[in-house]
Amino acid sequence: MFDYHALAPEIIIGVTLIVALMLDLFVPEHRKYLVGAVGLVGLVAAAFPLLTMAACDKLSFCTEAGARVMFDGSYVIDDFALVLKGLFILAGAISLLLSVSYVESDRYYQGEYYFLIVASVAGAVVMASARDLITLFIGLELVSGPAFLLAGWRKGDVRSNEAALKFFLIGVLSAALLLFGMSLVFGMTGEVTFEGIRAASAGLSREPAFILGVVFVLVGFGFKISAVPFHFWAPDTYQGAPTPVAAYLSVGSKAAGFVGLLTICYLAFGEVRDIWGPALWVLAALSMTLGNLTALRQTNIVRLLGYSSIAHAGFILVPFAMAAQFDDVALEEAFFASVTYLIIYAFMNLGAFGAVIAGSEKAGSGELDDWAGLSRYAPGVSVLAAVFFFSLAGVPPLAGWFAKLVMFRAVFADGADPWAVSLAVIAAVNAVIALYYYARVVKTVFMDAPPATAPIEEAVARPVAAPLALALGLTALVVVVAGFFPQILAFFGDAARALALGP
Amino acid sequence: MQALNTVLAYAEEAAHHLETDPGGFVGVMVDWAWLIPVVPLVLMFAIVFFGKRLPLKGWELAEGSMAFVAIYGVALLIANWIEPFTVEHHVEIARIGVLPGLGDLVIEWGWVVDGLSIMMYTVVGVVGFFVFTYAKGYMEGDVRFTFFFASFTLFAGGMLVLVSSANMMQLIVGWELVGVASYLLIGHWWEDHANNAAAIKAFITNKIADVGLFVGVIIAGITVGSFRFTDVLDAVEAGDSALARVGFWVGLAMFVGAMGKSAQMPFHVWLPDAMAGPTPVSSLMHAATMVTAGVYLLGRMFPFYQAEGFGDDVKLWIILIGGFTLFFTGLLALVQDDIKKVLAYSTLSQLGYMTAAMGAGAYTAGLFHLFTHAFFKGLLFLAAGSVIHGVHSNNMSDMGGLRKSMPTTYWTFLIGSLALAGVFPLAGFWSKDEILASVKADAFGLGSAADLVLVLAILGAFVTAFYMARTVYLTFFGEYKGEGHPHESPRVMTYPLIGLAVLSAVAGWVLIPGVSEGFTHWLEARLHNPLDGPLHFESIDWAVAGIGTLMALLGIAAGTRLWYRDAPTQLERDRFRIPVLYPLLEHKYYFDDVYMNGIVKPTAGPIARATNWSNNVIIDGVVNFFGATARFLSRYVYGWADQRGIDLAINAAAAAAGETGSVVRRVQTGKVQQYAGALFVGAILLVIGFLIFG
Amino acid sequence: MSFGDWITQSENIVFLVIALPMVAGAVMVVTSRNVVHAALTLILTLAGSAALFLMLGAEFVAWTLVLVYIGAVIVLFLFGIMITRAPIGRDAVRLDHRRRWPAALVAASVFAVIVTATSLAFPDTEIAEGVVRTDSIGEVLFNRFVIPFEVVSLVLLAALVGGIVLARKDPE
Amino acid sequence: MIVNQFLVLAALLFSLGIYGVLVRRNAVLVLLSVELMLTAVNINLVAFGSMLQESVLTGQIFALFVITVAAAEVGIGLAIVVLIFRNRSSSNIDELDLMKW
Amino acid sequence: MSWFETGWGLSLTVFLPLVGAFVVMAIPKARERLVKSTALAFALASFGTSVAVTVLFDFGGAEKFQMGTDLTWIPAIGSRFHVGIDGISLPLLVLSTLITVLSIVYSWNHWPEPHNPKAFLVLILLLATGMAGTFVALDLILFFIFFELVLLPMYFMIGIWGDRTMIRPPGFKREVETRLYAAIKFFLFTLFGSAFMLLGFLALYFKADPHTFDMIALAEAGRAGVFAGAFGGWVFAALFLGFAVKVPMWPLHTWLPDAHTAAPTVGSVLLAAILLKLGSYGFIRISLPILPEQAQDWAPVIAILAVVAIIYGSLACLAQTDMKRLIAFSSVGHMGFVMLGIATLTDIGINAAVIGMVAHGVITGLLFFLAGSMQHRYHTREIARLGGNQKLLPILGGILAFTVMASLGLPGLAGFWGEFMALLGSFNPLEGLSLGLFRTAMVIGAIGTVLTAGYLLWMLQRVNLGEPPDEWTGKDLHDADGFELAAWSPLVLAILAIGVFPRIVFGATDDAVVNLVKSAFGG
Repeated sequence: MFDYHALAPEIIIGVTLIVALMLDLFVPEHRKYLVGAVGLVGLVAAAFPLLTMAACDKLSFCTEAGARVMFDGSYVIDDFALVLKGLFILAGAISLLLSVSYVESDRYYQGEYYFLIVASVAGAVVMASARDLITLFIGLELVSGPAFLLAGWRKGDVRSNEAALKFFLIGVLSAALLLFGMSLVFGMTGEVTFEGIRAASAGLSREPAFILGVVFVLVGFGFKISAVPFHFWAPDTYQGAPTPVAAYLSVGSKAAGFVGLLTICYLAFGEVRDIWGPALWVLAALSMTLGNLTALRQTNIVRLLGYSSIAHAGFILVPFAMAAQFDDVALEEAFFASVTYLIIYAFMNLGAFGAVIAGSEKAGSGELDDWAGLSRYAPGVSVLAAVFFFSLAGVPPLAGWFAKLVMFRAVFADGADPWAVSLAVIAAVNAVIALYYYARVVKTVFMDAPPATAPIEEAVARPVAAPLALALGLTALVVVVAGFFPQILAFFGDAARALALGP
Repeated sequence: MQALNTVLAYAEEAAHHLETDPGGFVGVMVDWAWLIPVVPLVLMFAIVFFGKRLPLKGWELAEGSMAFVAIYGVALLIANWIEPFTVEHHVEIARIGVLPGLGDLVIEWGWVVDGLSIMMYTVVGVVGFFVFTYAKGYMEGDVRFTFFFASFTLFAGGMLVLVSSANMMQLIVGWELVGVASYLLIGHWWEDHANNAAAIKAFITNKIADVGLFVGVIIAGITVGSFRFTDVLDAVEAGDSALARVGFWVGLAMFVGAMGKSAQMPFHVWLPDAMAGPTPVSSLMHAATMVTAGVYLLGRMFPFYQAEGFGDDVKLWIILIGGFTLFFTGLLALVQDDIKKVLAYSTLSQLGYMTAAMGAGAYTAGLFHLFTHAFFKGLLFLAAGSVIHGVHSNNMSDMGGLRKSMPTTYWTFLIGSLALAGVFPLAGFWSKDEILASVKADAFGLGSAADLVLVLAILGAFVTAFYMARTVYLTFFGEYKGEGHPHESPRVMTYPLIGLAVLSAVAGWVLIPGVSEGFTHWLEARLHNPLDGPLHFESIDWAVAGIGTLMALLGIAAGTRLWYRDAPTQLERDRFRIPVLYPLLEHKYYFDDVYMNGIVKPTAGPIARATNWSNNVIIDGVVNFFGATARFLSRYVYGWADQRGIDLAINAAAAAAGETGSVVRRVQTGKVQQYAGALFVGAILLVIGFLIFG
Repeated sequence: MSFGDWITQSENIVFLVIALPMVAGAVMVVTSRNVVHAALTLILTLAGSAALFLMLGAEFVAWTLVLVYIGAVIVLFLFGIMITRAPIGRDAVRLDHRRRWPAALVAASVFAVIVTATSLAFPDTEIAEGVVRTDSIGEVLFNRFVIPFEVVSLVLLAALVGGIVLARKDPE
Repeated sequence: MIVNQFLVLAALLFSLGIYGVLVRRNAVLVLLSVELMLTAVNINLVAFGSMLQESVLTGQIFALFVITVAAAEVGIGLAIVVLIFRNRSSSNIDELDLMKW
Repeated sequence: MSWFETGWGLSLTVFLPLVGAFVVMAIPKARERLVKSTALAFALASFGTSVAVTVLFDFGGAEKFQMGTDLTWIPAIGSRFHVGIDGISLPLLVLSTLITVLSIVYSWNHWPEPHNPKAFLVLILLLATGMAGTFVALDLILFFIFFELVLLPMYFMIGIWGDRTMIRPPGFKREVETRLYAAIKFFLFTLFGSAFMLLGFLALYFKADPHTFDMIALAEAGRAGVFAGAFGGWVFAALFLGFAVKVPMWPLHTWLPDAHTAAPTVGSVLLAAILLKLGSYGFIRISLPILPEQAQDWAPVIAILAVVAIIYGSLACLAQTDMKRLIAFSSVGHMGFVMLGIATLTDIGINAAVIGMVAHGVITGLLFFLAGSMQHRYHTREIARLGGNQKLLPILGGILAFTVMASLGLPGLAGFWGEFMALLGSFNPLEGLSLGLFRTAMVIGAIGTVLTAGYLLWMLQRVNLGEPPDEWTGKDLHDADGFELAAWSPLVLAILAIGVFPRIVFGATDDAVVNLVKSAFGG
C-alpha cells in the first residue's frame, strides 16, 4: 500500500537528517560545513523524485501517473504538492547556502544548525501533501519547532534569545488556538480529512461554533504567515534571529503557512468561502497597510524586510479575500495568483536577505545609516540589493511586477464589485508606499556618501563567500529572467491551479 | 522604398488658372516665379554659413538676391502691363485630416502671379535693391555686417513668401518670418538692452495682433475647407452661407492681424520704438514694405470685405481706425526731435491713409499709395540715415544747415518730402489725391463716417506738409548745431538716394486718371466682381485735388513761416515762441496772430503733446501694465499655486504617511504578552464580527 | 434538558466531582503566588482530565496523559523552576502584571464566545457510552496516521537536539 | 451526560490559560498556562470523539498527537527560558523589550 | 527581408540596446573608450534598424499595423508578445532611437559627476529599450512593461548624476539635495499613476470577451460598446491617471520641473524628448480607440486642463530664475497644446498632437542640450548671472536663438504645426463636444502662444543678449565642440525639415489618424 516513489522525497530528507546528525559527531569544528553540504545534497536529491513524478507519464519505470492519493486521502501528491515541495526544497537549499558563511563567522553549533533547518524543511514538505488536520498540524509543528530553536541560535546575544522567546510563545499560543479551532471543526463535521470536512461542512457557514472553529484555524495560520494583527512577533524575531534564519522564516516557514492556508481554505473549507473570504479581506487590507506604513520609518534593514514581508503576506492574501464572490474560473485564478506570488516572493525575498547578509558583512552593520555609499566600495552587492529591493517593490522589469500583476488580476477575475475595487485600490496605494522605503534603501546605498567609519579597506579586501555568492547569483538570475519571461514561474502556478476546486 | 516615394514624390502640381494664362516665355517665367521667394531664402543660408569667407562678407549674395528679385519683378511687371494675366500654382505639402463634408484639409505651398503680387515683387525688389546697396556703405565696419545681411535677406525672403502666397497658411509663414526678421534687425545692436526691449516690444505687439490673424485664418479655412484665397473668395462669390455666418468674425479677426503689422492704432506703439534698428532696416521694413503687409492682406481679401453679408460690416471699423491713425499719429510727428521718429510717425499716418482707403473701398487708391509711399518714404529714411551718418546723431537739435555740406542728401530728401507732402507732380500727389477722391466718392456708402475721415484726411494733408517742412528746415537750413564737421556720404549711399528720388518723382505717373491707367488694370484684373461704383476715375476730381494741394502748400507755408530762418534762435522758435513771429504779425495781417495762437500753437503745442503724452503714458502704460500683470500673476501662480499648493499637498500626504508610520510603530511595544493579547483579541473580534454582521 | 434532569444523572455528579477540582486547580495555576504550587496544582487539573477521559472510555489516552504529563512534563517544569530560580516567595507583585483586568476581560470574552457557540451547536447532544480498545487505536495509528506518527518523532528529535544546544552551558 | 458539559469545561480551562498567559510575568508560569490550554483542546477532542461514534478513534488519536507535541513544546520552551535566564539572570518575560517599533 | 518585416526589424530596434546594456556591463570599467564605442555602436544599430523599418514601411497602408509579430509570451495570463507599428507610432519610434544616439554622442566627453561612464551608458541603453518598446507594443501588459522600464534608469540617472544643490521643498522640515528629492518624486508620481493604469488594463481584460490584452481586439470591443457605461468611465479614469502623470497634465505636473532641473543634461533631454510622449501616446493609442464613448465624456475635462496647462505653464515660466527650470516649465505648456489637440478627438487635432509630440521632442531636447552645455561652461543656471552669451559663445548662442524661435512656434520651423493645428482642430471638435468650450480653448490657446513668445524671448534677451557680466569677461569659455555639434546638428536639421515640409510626419500619421478617428468616433 505504500507508494515509495511518492514518498521518496520525505524518505530521502529523513535519511539525510539522520546522516547529518551522525556526521556531525565525527567532523571537526572547522569542517562543519560538510554537514551543511550533506543537507544540501540531500535536499537536491529529494528534488529528483519530484521531477520523475512530474514527468511520470513520460517515464518507463514509472507506474501510475497523476495524483497519488494515500491513507484514505489524508496524504496526496498532486501537481500542487509537487510544485510546493519543490519550492520548499529550493528555499531550504538557498537558506543553507546563505547560512554557511554566516554561521562560520561566529561560534555556532553548525552541525545542529543545518540539521534543524533541514528538519524544518521536512515539515514543510510534509505539509504540502497533508490533506487532513492531524498531518497538517504535525507538519506545521515540525516546521515551527526547529524554527523556534534556530531563532535563539545566537546564544550569547540577548536579542536572539528574546527573538526566540517571542517567536516561541506566540507560536505556541497560536498553535493552541489552531488546535482548539481544529477540535471544533472536527466536532462539527466529525471528519479530519479535508474531503470529509468539505463534504460535511456544506451549509454550516452560519453555524457559530463552526465559524469559531474556522476563524481560530485562520488565526493559527495567520500567525504563521505573520498577517496583521498576528504579526507582532515577526519584526522582532527577524531582527534578533540569525539573518539566514530570518530569511528562512520569511520564506520557508511563511510559505509553509500559506500552503496550509491554501489547502485548508480551498479544500477543507471550500464550501464555506463566505467565512474565510471576508475574514481574509480584513487581514489582507490590514497587513498591507500597517506593514507598509510601519516599514516607512525603520532604520534596521532586516527589520525593514520583516515589515515588508508582512506587507507581502497581505498582498498574497488579496486573492483569497475575494474568494467568497468567485465562480469556479475566478477561484482558479485566485489560487493561481497566490501560488505564483508565493513562488516569486520566495526568490526575491531570499535574494534580498542574501544581499543584506553580504551587505552587512561589507558594511559591518545592518543599520541603514551604515550602508550609506555602499555602492562605492561594494558595487556588486549594491546592484544585487537594488535588483531585489526593486523587485520586491514590483517595479518592472524585475520579477516582482508579475507577482503584483497576478494579484491585481485575481481581484478583478470575477467582475469588479465594490469590495474588489476597494481592495485593489488599497493594494495599489500600498504598492506605491512600499516603493518609497525600498527606494530609500537603494538611495542610501547608491546616492549617499559613505560615512567616515565605513570599513572600506576590509570590505574591498574580503570577497563575498562562495556559497552566498552562488545563492545570490541564482536568485538574481531568476528574478531578472522571470521579469522578462514570467511564464517560467507562472508555469508552476498554472500547474498548481487545478487544486482550487478540490480533488 | 515607399518611404521616400511617399514623402518626396508629392509632385502633383495643381495649377489653378484664372482668367488668362500666358503662354510662351512669360508662361515659363510665371511657372518659375516660385524662385522669387526661394532664392533669397536659400542665399540667406549661404550667407550664414559662408558669408564671412566671401570677399564682400556676404553682401554680394544679399545684393544679388535682391537684384534677381528686382529684375524678375520688373520683367513680370512689364509682361503684365502689356497683357494682364493671373496665375496660381499650388503644391501639396501635407494632408492633415478630413473635414466632414469638405474632404481632405490640405496644406500647400503656392505662388500667385497677378497684378497685386507682381506690384509687391517689384516694390520689394527695387526698393530692396537700393536699400541693400545703401546698407553696404551704411553698415561698413559693423560688428555683425554679415549677420546683418543674412537677417535682411531673411526678411526679403519672408516678405516675398508673404506676398507670393496663394493660401493663408503660407501667408502666416511669411507673416511670422518678417516678424522674426524685424525682431532680429531691430535688436541688431543687442549689446544695448534698450534695443532688445524695442525688438521684443515689436515682436510681442505683432504676436498679439497675430492671434487675430490665426483665428481668422482658422475659421475661414475650416469653414471653407481650404486655405486658398481663391477658394475663400470663390465661396464669397458663391454666397456660401456657412462662410457668411462667420463672415464678420473672419473679417474682423483678419483686420486685427493687419492692424498689427500695419501698426494701426492702438497697435502702432511698436513702430516708433522699432527705429532702434539700423536706418536701412527702418527704410525697407518699417517704411517701404513690411508694414504694408497689413494693407496687402486687406487688398488680397478685398472682395471678402466688399461682398454683401461677409466682411462688409468690418469696413466701418477699417475706415475709422485708418482715419484716426492717419490724423493723430501725423500730429505726433510735429513734436519729435529725433528725425527717424518724425519719419516713423509720418509712416504711421501714411499707413492710416492706406487703411482708410481700403475701408472706403478705394482698392486701387490704397494700393497705389502703398506703391508710391514705398519709394519716397524709403528715400526719406535713407536720406535721414545719410544725415545721421554724417552727423552721428539722430536729433535735429544737433543738425541744421546741412544743405551746403550734404547737397545730394539735401536734394533727395527735399524731393522725398515734397512727394510725401503731395506736391504736384510728384508721386505722393497722385496717390493721395486718389485716396481723397475715393473717400469722397464713398463707394461703400459709409456716409458720415466717410465724411469724417475725409475731413481728417484733408487736415492730415496739412499736417503732413507742416511737419515735413519743419524737418527739412531744422535739418538742412539754419546753422549747424552739432559737433564735428558733417560731410556728404560715400557714393555707395548717395546713388541709391538718387535712384529712389527719381522713382519718387515719376512713380505716380503709372496712374493718372484719364491719362495712364495701367496700374488700375493690373490690380483690377484680380478682382472677381469689380466694384459697383467708381474704383478709379476717368478724370481728376479737381476739387479734391485742389483742396489737397492747397492744404499741402498751407502746411509748407506755415512751416516756412516758423522755421525758415538760419538764426541760432531756431531752436527756441521750435518751441513756438511768439516773439519771433510777433513782428510779422504786427507788421502784417493781424489775423496771422489769431491764426497762430488760435490754430498752430494749440495744434502743434498742447494737443500734440497731449496726444504724445497719452501715447507714451496711456497706451504704452497699458502695454506695460499687461506685462507687469503677467509677471505678477506668474510670480503668484508659480510661487503659490505650484510650489506651495500642489507640491505641499503631495509632500504633506507623504509626510502624513510617514507620521502614521511612526505612530503605528508604537503599537509594536516589544512586550510579548501584548502581542499575545493582540492574537486573542484579533481572533475574538473576527468571530464577533461574524456573529454580528455575518 | 433542564439542569434538574441533568444533575439527577449519576455520572454527571461524578463529572462535577471531577470537574470542579480541575477548575480549582486551573485557577490556582494562573493565580497562585507560588510557582511551585502553580506547577503542582497543574497536576490536579491534568489528573482530572485523565479521569474524564476514562469516563469517556478513552483509556489509552488517559494513561498516556498520566505518564507523559504527570510523569515527565511536570518534572521537567519543576526542573525548569529550579534552574531559573523562579521566586518561590509569596509576593504576587513580581509574579503577575498589575493590569489584570484587561487580561481577565479578554479571557472572559473568549469564554463567552466559545460557550455561546458550542451551546448553540450542541444544546443537549448525548454522549454514548463505550470503551475504545487500545489495539484498535494502534491499528489505525500505524496504518492511516503513520506519516504524522513518523513526523512527530522527528519533532521530538529536533526539539531534543535543539533544546540541548540552547540549554547547555557553553564552555568559555 | 451531554457533550456540552465537557465543552464548557474545556472552554473554561482554555480561557483560564489565556488569562494566565496574559498576566503571568514568569516565563515558566506562562508555559504552565499554555499547558492548560492544550489540555482543554484534548478534552474537546476526546469528547467530540465519543460524541460521534464512527470517528471516536480519530478524536483520541488526535489527542494523543497533541499530548506528544505539547511535550515537545515544553522542552523547547524550557530550553529557551533557561537560555534567557543564563544571559539575563531573570526569567521575567515583560523585561524583554530590547526590540520594538 | 521578409524575416525583417515579420517582427525582427522591430524586435531588433527595441532589444539591441538591451543587449548592448548587458554587453557593456561585461566590459571592465577601466576600458572606458571601448565602453563608449560599444554603447554607441548598439545605439546606432538600433537607430539603423528603425530607419530600415521606416524605409520598408508601407505608407500607403499606414493605418494598418505593419512589420509586427504576435508570439506567445505569458500564456498563464493570456498576454502575448504582440508588436507592430502604424503611422502614428513610426515617427515616435524613429525619434526615440535618434535621440538615444545623440545622447550618447553628446555624453562622449560631457560626463556629469560622478564620472562612471559605464553605468551611465548602461542606463541610457536600458532607457532606449523602454522607450522604443512602448511605441511598438500592441499588448497592454507588454506596453506596461516598457512603459515602466524607463523608471529605474531615470531614477538612478537623476539620483546619482543629478543636481547636488540643497533645496527645502514645501512642507519639508530640513533641506535635501535636489537630485534626491526630484528622483523619488519622479519615481513615486509615475508609479502611482501606472499602478492605477494597470488596474484599468486588468478591468478591460476581464470585461472583454474573450479575455484579451490585445489592443486591436480591445479596440474592436470598444467600438462594439462592450465597455460602455460607468464601468468604462472608471477604467478611463484609471488610465487617465496613469497617462496624465506622464504627460504631465496640470495639476499632476509638479514632478516635471524638479526632475528636469535635477537631472543631468542627457537625462533631461531623454525625459523631455521621449518620456513625456509615452503618456500622450498612451492616450492616442489606448484610451481613445478602446474607450471612445468615455473619451467623448472626458474630452472637455482634458481640454480644460490642457488650456490651464498652457496658460499656467507660460506664467510659471515668466517667474523662473533658473534657465533649465524655465525650459522644463515650457514643456508643461507645449504638452498642453498636444493634449488640447487630442481632446478635440478630430483627425486634425490628433495629427497636431503627433507632430506636436515629435516637434517638442526635437526642440525641447535640443534646448536641454544647450542649457546643459551652458551650465557646463558657466557652472550656473541662474538667468540673472548669465548674459551676453551670444558674444561669449557665438555658435552656441546662435543655435540657442534658433531653437528658441522654433520653440515659440515660428512658422517654417517644427514647433509651429503642432500649436497651430491644435488650435485649428479645436475650432470644430468632434460633433457632440461643446463648441463654445473648445472655441474658447482655441482663443485662450492662441493667447498662450503670445505668452510663450513672451517668456522665451525674455529669457533669450537675458541670457543671450546684452553685454556679458564682468564675472565672465576674461574667462576662456570654449564654444561648442565637435561632439556637441554632432549631437545638435541633426536636431537643427530636423527642426527645419519638419517645419518646412511637415509631410515628413503627416505623410505617415494622416491615414492612421483618420482611420483611428473614423473607427473610434465614426468621425
